[in-house]
Amino acid sequence: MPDATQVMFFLSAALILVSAVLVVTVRNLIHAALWLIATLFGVAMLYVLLEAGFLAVVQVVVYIGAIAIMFIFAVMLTRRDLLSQSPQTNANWPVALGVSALALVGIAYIVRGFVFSLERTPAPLTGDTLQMLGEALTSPSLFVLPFEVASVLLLAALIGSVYLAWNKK
Amino acid sequence: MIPLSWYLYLSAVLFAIGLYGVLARKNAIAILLGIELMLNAANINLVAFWRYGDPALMAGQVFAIIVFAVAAAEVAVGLSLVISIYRSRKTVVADELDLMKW
Amino acid sequence: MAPETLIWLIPLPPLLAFFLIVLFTNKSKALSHTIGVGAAALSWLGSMVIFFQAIGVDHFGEKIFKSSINWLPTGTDFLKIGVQIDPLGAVTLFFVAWTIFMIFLYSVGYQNFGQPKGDHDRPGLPPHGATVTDEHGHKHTVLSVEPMYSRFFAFLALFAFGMYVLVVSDNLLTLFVGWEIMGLCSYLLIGFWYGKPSARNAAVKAFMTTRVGDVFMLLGLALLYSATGTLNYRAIFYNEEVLHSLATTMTPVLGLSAAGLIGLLLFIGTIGKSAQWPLHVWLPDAMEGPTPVSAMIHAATMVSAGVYMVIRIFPLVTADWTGHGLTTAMSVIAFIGAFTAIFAATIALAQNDIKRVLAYSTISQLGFMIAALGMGAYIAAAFHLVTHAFFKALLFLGSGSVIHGMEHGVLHTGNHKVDPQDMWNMGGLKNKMPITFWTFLIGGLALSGFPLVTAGFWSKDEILADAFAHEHWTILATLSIAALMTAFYTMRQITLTFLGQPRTKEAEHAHETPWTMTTPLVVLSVFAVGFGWVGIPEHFPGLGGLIPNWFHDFVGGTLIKHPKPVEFSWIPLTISLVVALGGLTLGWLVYKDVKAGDADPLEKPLGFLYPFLKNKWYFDEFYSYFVIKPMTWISEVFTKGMDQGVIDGILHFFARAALFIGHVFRNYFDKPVINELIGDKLGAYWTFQPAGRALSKTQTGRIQTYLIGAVAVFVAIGAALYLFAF
Amino acid sequence: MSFWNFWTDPIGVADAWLRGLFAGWGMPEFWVSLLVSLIGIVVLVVFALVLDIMLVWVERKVVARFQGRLGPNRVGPFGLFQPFPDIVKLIIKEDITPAGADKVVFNMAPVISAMSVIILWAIFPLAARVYGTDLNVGVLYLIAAGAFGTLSVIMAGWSSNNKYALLGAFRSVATMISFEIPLVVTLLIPVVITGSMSLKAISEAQINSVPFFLVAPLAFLIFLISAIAELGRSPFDLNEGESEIVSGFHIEYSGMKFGWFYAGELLHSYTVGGLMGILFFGGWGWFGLEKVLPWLDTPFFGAISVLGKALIGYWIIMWIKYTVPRIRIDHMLAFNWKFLTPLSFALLMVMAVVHSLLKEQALWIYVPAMFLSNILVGWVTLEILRNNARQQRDAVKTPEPVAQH
Repeated sequence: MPDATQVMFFLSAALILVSAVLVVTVRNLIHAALWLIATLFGVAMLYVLLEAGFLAVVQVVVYIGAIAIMFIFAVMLTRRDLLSQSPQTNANWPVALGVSALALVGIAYIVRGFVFSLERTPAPLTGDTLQMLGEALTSPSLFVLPFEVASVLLLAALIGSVYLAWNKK
Repeated sequence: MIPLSWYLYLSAVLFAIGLYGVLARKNAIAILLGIELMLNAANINLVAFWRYGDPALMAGQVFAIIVFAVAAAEVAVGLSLVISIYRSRKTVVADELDLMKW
Repeated sequence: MAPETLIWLIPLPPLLAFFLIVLFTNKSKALSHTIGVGAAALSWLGSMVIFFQAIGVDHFGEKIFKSSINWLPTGTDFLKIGVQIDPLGAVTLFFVAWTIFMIFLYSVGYQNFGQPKGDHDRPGLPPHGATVTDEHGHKHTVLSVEPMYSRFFAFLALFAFGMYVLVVSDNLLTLFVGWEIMGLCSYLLIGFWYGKPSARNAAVKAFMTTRVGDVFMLLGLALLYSATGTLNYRAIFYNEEVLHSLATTMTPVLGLSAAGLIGLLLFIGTIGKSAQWPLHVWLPDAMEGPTPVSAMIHAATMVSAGVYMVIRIFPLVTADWTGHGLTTAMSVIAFIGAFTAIFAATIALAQNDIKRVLAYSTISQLGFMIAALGMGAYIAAAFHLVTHAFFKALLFLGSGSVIHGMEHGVLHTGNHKVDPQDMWNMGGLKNKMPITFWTFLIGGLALSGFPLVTAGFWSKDEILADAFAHEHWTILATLSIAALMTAFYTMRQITLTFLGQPRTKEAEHAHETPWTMTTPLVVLSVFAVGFGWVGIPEHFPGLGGLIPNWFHDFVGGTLIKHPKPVEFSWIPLTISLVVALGGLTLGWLVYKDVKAGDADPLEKPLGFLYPFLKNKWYFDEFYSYFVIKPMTWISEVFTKGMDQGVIDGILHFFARAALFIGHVFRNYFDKPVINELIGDKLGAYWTFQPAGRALSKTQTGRIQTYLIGAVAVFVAIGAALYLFAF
Repeated sequence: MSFWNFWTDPIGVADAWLRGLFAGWGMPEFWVSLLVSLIGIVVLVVFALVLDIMLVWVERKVVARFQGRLGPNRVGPFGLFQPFPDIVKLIIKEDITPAGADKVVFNMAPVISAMSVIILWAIFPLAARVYGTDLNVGVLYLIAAGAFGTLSVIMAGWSSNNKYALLGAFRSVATMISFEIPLVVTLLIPVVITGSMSLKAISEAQINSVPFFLVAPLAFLIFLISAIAELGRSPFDLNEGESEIVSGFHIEYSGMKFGWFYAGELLHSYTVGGLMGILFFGGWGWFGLEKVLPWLDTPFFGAISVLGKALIGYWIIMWIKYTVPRIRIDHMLAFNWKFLTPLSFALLMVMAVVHSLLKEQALWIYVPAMFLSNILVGWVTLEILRNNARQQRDAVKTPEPVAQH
């Protein structure tokens, strides 16, 4: 008899996997993007289960509020291909399927033989993880450098994408 | 309780699905969608290891946040590439973008 | 906020102002000077807070404000840098903050803010005036605004940053950093009007000359660090053990002790920075810069920094000094100081440029301080440093005001041949520029040591009294004569500039300057009078004891052994009264009746000495002939013979050799073997082309095909590694 | 916990009572928790929706007064029951799905739209112990809920198969995504001051010190402006723009589906008013009055305070809506990217610095200093704007000579 968290895990796993499969298979790209949102929402649920509430909310804000919307925009801006009736997969799709399956088998094989104890249960959380996260991100002895690098990356992406998408008349 | 392996297997499957999307879809935007799935699979792993490892070490969550930033940057640049390609070639089908052959 | 934190923050506003102005507000004059003056005001405020907190602490010398951080890792330990304010630092901070703030304010008026743009003004040249039309249709020529106004404030701010760093630092290394920042700024500011060749040359001269001193100072720092392992003031100068061991270690150089050698090396830095003989030549030329710069660099702050450092290292120079006689290092210092004092005073007698007189007087007064330090009069030197900074800044700003007023006259008449800085073109400005006159008079009297009321009297008297009490007769005589000359040339200057009748039309049309320029004059003149009263000797007849000799007690706390005040004696007092009043009277008598076109009344009685003095003892010519010419000759020899002959010759040889080898390979290997044998005879061409054609089919140009291959290979490698390697 | 504590802790008492009741029926603990939570959710949603019904009346009445009319006055006293006929009308209207529409997405959009607003009430603290849940990432949760609002708009616009709807959706999404940035940044200011992202902690911090509109008035102004843009209300109602795109993304909706959008918008406006009250005007406090009159410090009066502040906020938003004309889309986006966003970043930095410098000082130093730093940032901004405007004017005044070549 699964307990409550296991039920929640199965629900979100089902949501993630079903919608992920739909993301890569549906013909209509808008639908694919909407299914992506469902997948990402499922991942956010997983974060809640993992007691990473901040990441869950950020997942919703960043992915659903920004990234998915940008996908939908991009799909609409490149509408011509949306209307074509030809298949949405390329000629190599059986090979791709095979390679992905192979990769899955490989990863699963590695996970099975993993040195980390797979049946371990999480330790209870001590302290305010949100505060700890904030301190970790801004403490010079921990992760302030990666954090700054990430912000530089975002700035570069901002400038780069504006430049790329600029309609030079 | 949920064992760690469940998360790892789930993320492996999600990763494989994303990989299939990247390799098989025709539309460049759909390829980017596949990449998002793969990034999320990685993130699930990171957060799960944080939770099941030592929660006092925030490295897992920090890495997940950096992956968010990378994903946002990747989508922004990727989509603007797609749009600027569309503008000049009137297509976003990856197979037709084969100027570099021979 | 804790005082320690505040001290760290004091130098910051000017630095921020520098970057803000340079990077952002260069276009807006109003914004630039708001930021500049605002930064100076913030630092001023911080300095005042620190100063008043410092004087509120009993026995402050033992409980100074200090704070330090690790800076450079040196193996196991860290080189620390930090800030500290001790009694000496506090009074220095006081006068530095006041003068810097006033000079910033003054600059707004001096660079003609609010005036129209000039007709032909170009960046790099002083403004030439602008033509405006009033409501009646008359055309006037008025002063025009400086074209590089913002840049000026940026440089001033950077300069202020350097000075504050120097004052608040707690070790000789950061002092040196501030010192060099100021060196750079002085170069930039002297050459501010870089369109003028004279300004360019003066800037280079100032930079090179002070560099000579700085090299020796750096040597001294290195020697001190290797001897003690630290450069911290407290750790060296407030530590009897260290001082004693330095004083007893002998060095192979001239039989000096380590303390003496280090002290002298550092003192050479001061000779450069404070323009002491023989490195004094740059300071008079530096008058090419705008007048606030002269006031700031060459009176109030930078040259004072040199003296400040000697005061700092005083315990080192006097280590193991018994109080009788002089150590070798002290005698050198005293000799250079006293000689400079009289030497510069003689030159000042024969100068006509209003600012040059002041420049030589600065050199002379700095000589007074150095001489005082050389004979162990610590407090007197510090006291004269502070009072001199106030009244010399006042005099420079006053002279700037005069020049400004004269420029007004020059623009009015349109006769640009009249030099607005030449005192012989002035006269009678008393009525035209009353505020400038009265404040200048106060400054001049303070400089000559007018008895009882002025600050200069009390500080100069203290130096003479010290010389008398310790029986340094030569120094006493030298300094007394120098003081007499000081009073004389000061009065000469005041009489020629302000009294009598105008000697030119331009002087008749001179005009009082705006409030931004007169306010600093008034403020500084208050200090030029009042600051003397904090250091009146206790046994002075009549006045002594009315106000406690606060300065002595407070600044004396900087040293471990508090110096004792000297016994009061009538003799030095009489000397200083006689030289001050005598010099002033003599000056007035000689110059009161000078008419336009008259020669200098000194010219006849001095005979051949007059041109000798006017040409500054021919020092520039001497250096040019004995230093610069040989240097140029050596450089030329090295360029022609060494660089172009030997070094270039070697390089050319290599180039030729490489060409030769390439030629051999090409003709005897590549052509016959590769091209003909393998390529044509063996038929590589016919094999490779079809193979390339066939293989190029795999290059579809489709990203996903490549990706599949890449992932497949990756999975394969992973599997192989996992199965076989682990 | 006795029943008599109901006056001071109504939620706690109700919770204990229900748990006791269900446990008495022999239910396992897990199902009890689930059931109680579900009941709580239903109560909260019903409360929000009933409120929404009354808001229809408020909106109609207020707009009428702004336009010099009387507004609804026939059904019930002062027309109070007017919303019910409105609802009946919406429900019995024909439900049209346009041809070529993407049916599933089309029908999902109004649901997500209403949901994005209602879920905000989950973290809405009405009093010290009256709230749905106290999230430690509450402020971010508000943004996340807004993300669903954006999503619903684009779903509605795309699935309608109507070019006006799509245009409206584009405009609307562009606005919402852009104005989200100053909104988030200004939301961070109370977070920085409080040191917590929980709405409850932010309210308590204000009750213990002073309301944050005294500490950060400029932040409040920016929040107000960007929240109005986020709501898509006038002067930022480009998504509707009746004259250009005939009411934008919900043009194809009719009946109750349209009703959901409409109700969602009203409730959202009211909720934003409430958020202003919670983030900047002291939450359930009475501006210090509750220290004098202790009976004000009870959940009932706390809720009155919050809801009243929300009503005032709502009224301000209506006031702006019915008096200010619409702005052009490029002006609006330029206003955000070139003005509000940099301003809000500058403000955040200045306030964070001032806060960290002065947070240990007494309140009478801290509050004026923060207030003055706000005023200073605002003044500098105005000066820069004025300078800029003058340069533009001068450029117009002295036109470049044309016939030079």
